[in-house]
Amino acid sequence: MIDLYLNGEAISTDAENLAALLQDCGYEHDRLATALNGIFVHRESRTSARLSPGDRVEVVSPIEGG
Amino acid sequence: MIDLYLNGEAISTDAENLAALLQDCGYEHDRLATALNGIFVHRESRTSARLSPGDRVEVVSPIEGG
Amino acid sequence: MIDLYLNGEAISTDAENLAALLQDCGYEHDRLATALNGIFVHRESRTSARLSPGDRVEVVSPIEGG
Amino acid sequence: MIDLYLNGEAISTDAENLAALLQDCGYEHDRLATALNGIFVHRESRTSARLSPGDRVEVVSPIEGG
Amino acid sequence: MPEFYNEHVQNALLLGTARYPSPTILEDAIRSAEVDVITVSLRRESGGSNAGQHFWEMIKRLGVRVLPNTASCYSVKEAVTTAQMAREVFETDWVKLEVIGNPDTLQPDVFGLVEAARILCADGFRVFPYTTEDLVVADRLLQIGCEVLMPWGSPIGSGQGINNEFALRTLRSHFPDVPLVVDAGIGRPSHAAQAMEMGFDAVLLNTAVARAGDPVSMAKAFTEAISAGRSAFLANPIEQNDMAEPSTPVLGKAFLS
Amino acid sequence: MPEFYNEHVQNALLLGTARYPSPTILEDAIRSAEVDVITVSLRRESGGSNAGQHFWEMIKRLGVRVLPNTASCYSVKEAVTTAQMAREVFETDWVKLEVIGNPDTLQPDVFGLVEAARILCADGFRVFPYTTEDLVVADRLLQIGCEVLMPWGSPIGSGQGINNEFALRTLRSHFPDVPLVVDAGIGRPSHAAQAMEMGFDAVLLNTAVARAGDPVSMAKAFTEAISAGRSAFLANPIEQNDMAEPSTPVLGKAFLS
Amino acid sequence: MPEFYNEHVQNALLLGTARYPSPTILEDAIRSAEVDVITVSLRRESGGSNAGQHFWEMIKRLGVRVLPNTASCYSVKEAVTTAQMAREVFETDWVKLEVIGNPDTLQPDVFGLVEAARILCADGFRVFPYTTEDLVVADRLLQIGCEVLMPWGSPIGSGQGINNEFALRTLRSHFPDVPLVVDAGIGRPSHAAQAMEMGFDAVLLNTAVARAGDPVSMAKAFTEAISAGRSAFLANPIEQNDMAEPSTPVLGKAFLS
Amino acid sequence: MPEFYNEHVQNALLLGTARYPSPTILEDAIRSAEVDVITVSLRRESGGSNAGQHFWEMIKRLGVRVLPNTASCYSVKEAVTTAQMAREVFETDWVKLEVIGNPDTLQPDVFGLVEAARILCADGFRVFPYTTEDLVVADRLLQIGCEVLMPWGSPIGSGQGINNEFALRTLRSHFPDVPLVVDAGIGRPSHAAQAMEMGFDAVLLNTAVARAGDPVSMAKAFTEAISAGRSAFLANPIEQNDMAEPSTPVLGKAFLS
Repeated sequence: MIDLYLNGEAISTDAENLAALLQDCGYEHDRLATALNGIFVHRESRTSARLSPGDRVEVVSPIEGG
Repeated sequence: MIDLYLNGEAISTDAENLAALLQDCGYEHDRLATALNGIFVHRESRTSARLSPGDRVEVVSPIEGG
Repeated sequence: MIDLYLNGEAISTDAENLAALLQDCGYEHDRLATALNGIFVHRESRTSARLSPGDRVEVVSPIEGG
Repeated sequence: MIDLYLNGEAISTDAENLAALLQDCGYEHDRLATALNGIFVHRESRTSARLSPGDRVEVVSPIEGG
Repeated sequence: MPEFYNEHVQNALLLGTARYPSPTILEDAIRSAEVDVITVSLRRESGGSNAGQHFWEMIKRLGVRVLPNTASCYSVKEAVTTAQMAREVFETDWVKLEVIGNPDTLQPDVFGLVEAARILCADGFRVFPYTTEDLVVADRLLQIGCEVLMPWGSPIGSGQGINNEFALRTLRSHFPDVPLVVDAGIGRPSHAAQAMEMGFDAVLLNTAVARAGDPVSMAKAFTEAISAGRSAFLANPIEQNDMAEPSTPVLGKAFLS
Repeated sequence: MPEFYNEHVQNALLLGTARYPSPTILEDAIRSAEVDVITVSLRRESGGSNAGQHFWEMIKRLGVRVLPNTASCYSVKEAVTTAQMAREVFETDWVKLEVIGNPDTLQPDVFGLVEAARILCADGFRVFPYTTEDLVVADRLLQIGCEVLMPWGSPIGSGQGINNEFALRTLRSHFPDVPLVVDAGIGRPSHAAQAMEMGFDAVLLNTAVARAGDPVSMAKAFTEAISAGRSAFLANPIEQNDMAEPSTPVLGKAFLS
Repeated sequence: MPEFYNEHVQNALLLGTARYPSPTILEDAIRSAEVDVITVSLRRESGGSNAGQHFWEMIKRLGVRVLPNTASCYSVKEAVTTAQMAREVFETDWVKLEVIGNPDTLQPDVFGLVEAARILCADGFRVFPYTTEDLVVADRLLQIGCEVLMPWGSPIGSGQGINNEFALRTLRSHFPDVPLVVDAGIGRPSHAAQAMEMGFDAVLLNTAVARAGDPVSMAKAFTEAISAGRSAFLANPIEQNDMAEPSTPVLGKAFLS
Repeated sequence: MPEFYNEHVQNALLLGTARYPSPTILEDAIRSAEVDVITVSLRRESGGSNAGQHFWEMIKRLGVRVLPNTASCYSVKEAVTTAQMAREVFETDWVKLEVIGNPDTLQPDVFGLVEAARILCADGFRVFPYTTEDLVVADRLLQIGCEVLMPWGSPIGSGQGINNEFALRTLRSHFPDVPLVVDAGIGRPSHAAQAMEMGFDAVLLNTAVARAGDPVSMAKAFTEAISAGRSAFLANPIEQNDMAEPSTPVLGKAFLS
């Protein structure tokens, strides 16, 4: 189990990489983008993005904006 | 012959009234209005508007305006 | 006794003219001007300004102004 | 003889340093500041500031300014 | 859309017809901007001339309403006689009443204006007085029978726009139910939009269109801007404030530092 | 119509999508105003949520172009990462680059802006920088690869309009061939028309529409006003002058005194 | 220094005397600002009261000139009678003629103003009419005997400053030889300086001093600003221009790159 | 009176010394306006010339403080070297730091400005940066050691006054304890008074005095106006309001109809 932050909330996860994390956390659509510790992670790089304790993961999707 | 002013120009005329003056001076259409000595003369009053020496007759018609 | 209005207030007076009224009413200085029924009454005309019932007398003096 | 630029004008001089150059060129007062090739040279460093061919020497003094 | 003396008007741009490069351009401008009311005037006609008749035919062809003016009249008598002649020629009792008080500013002589308006209202005219931003004068004009007011924005033909916004706002708030037209001084569509946003009912202009490089295109631009300003007034615009307010929501923003 | 990075845009009103009373009203506003480019943003999405997907579907349904922003980013790193995420999600290399320098004015941090723009231009982005009216900053942004500039009119959401007209005119005249967009601070259609009359290519706004009493009607009003302002710019408006000029010809006036 | 009806005045700040925190502060303000002309008014006095007498003694003690007003008069008759009473009480034929037309704006009723001015001029008064910026009204007032004009800047007590600069400039240029005083609406010394820079001869104000936090200091500030504005007008200020001009000479600049 | 880097200054008018009709007029202007700080510059001196020495003697004779500028410097290096030369010649570590970014507007290059300021502050200079109204730039300058800020009003020598009042007010409110000087663009005393009323600590100008018809008189006018503006700021001016407020009390008014 890894303790990390997903969108600012502390969670524990079995996922070893970003792709697995998204799946485990129930993300159903893929109109998403991800960042790991403030660095953008391409969609195709999520599997190779290994997670470590204390990581800060951000998952964002479209919203209205000005 | 009466000497009077038509639209500011001195003319001599045989016409005894405003209606006759218009006819004599070659006004062909009647999209016109008239004033005698600064007073408006209705279309139907032109015949009864007798002319006197020195009269100032104004004959106007439509033009662009702001 | 005459019933009249002095500066908008109803009073009864024995005074027969404006000068007498001022005296009766206790005006002590003469940095004053007077009007009777909306008409200015010169200082020197106050004695000849006879009072009648219902008269509106105004007595004014200096004040700050903009 | 060294060929250099004094205030933008080409001159030839026997002076070996900045202090000597100022003296040779007739500067009479010392309400002056100097720069050599765009770098400020303190008053007390002028003697040690050796001149080389092509050097750009600037000598400035007070003027009105906004 | 504005209503003047119980007549509905289809376009809040009232357009002057003078100073265009050609009659064709004037006609194109009126058509393409879908103008409903044009201002017109009178001038001396010589015997044998058909100038006035031709202009009249253009008006008929366009099917527009006319608002005759009393331009260049400096006295009450001139203005009244001109209005009477205009009523006969143009077959309307509408009149844009101008009593000019100064040749440099072409501003209203408010004394003559009120007097002429009184005479014309009593004579059955429906007077559109070209007036200043003066609230007290406005009140007089309403009392003597005017049901529309046309305060100036700035001097005729100057293109300065609205010189005294405060005074025009004051007029609007004192007479919420009176049709108010900004007449004169408008230079650009943004000026006209501003007037409409302030709650004015219409804008009357001439030079800004006629003397533009492309009058047809400019006329359309004014129609659009006036429509925009009116819609904005009705749509309840935001208030100005001193501080910024984020438009994009801050809540849920990713933390990326 | 404006062209940004070789793409023609059908409406010079670029519209923000935040702060509307409801998604339906937003959608109606975009449709009725015939908006072609909307700004959008990103926020944290929870597992199981479909919020982002729904918004994306609305975009697809509308068929509009999107300009993702980096709103609320105060550092270069945040802005760059946000831009990269936005490129993936919105499938566009356009980005409205905001690097904010102050929470009260929400104004650009021009130092961070230039640095972030440099990184993003080098990374293939087509950067629309939200900047100030500073000519020297503008010049830097152009030198590092920006082909559009978006100076502010006044603080975001303030509705003050154009606070420094002189500076914006200066920008326009120094960069006659660069697409310039007034972004932020516009409150009313007349402000937008004014910007276009000054020769700006487009106007970007959000709050003035979203927080109006009737956003749908207000959006249309802005489209009209912006079109009017553009037409006026192209039609060569009259110059302002101090003296009045009669619109109605004085020659031929009847003498009636 | 201005001259009114052949009397030289030592300070172009004409100061109102109402609304001060105390008579002492009023007196200090007048003294410290070296005011030469103050405006005063009349009110009902009860028998036995000495209020009017005390105020009169203050005036005598200060040695200032008084300009009595007809404040709050809405009719010609009221204004005329008030002027006549003031002449007797204050022993001056100067009168600041106010005929008010609206209680919200406290603006002049120009119709009543002209009528009252005609009566008072004929009766030997030296009338200082509180008027609008209307050029035609101004001309009437001059024709009937006024030798000074006092157009408003903005509504009394509003502190808005000069709302219609163009109109006031027009007045100044049409009547180069008539003493012109901006009366009402001035809020800050910069407003007063601006009026003087435009060539006005004096400024009359009250609220901006009386209701300031420190009236004595503010009165002095106005005296200074008015003096500055007058000096600037006489010293021929530079024209505005669009381009920058280096103040420090570029010739002779060291080459340091 | 303002305080810069712990030095009290006797006059909030900082005066430029260039472009006067003659040295005598310059000297008279400084004296009669009781100026305490003047700006000065450097230029190439030829051998045998005494121009610089004479100007220096005038400075000594006047007993004023000098603030040397780096006018016309477009690069950091030039500005730094110029500042170093000025320190030696003028025997002061004060420097008005100008790093110019554009020859038409003569506006600051804020990038170069911050870099040069950092170098000079570290080298012991007391930097007076000529900057824009940009709040974020201002914040940087303060962080790197500047203890005064000198934002422009409008382009140097343009006489336009304060082009972006909102931004300058924002600066003032964000940095309540930092001495702020409006530098450049001031044309008339009313502009300077306005800046002081906004709470600025001083005004720096040159062309408005030097190129006036009568520079000596204009210099004094600026001193007065600046003093007036400062006093007004401290005396708590009235707020603007939309409605009129009678200055003369209505209570006790005689009833005369």
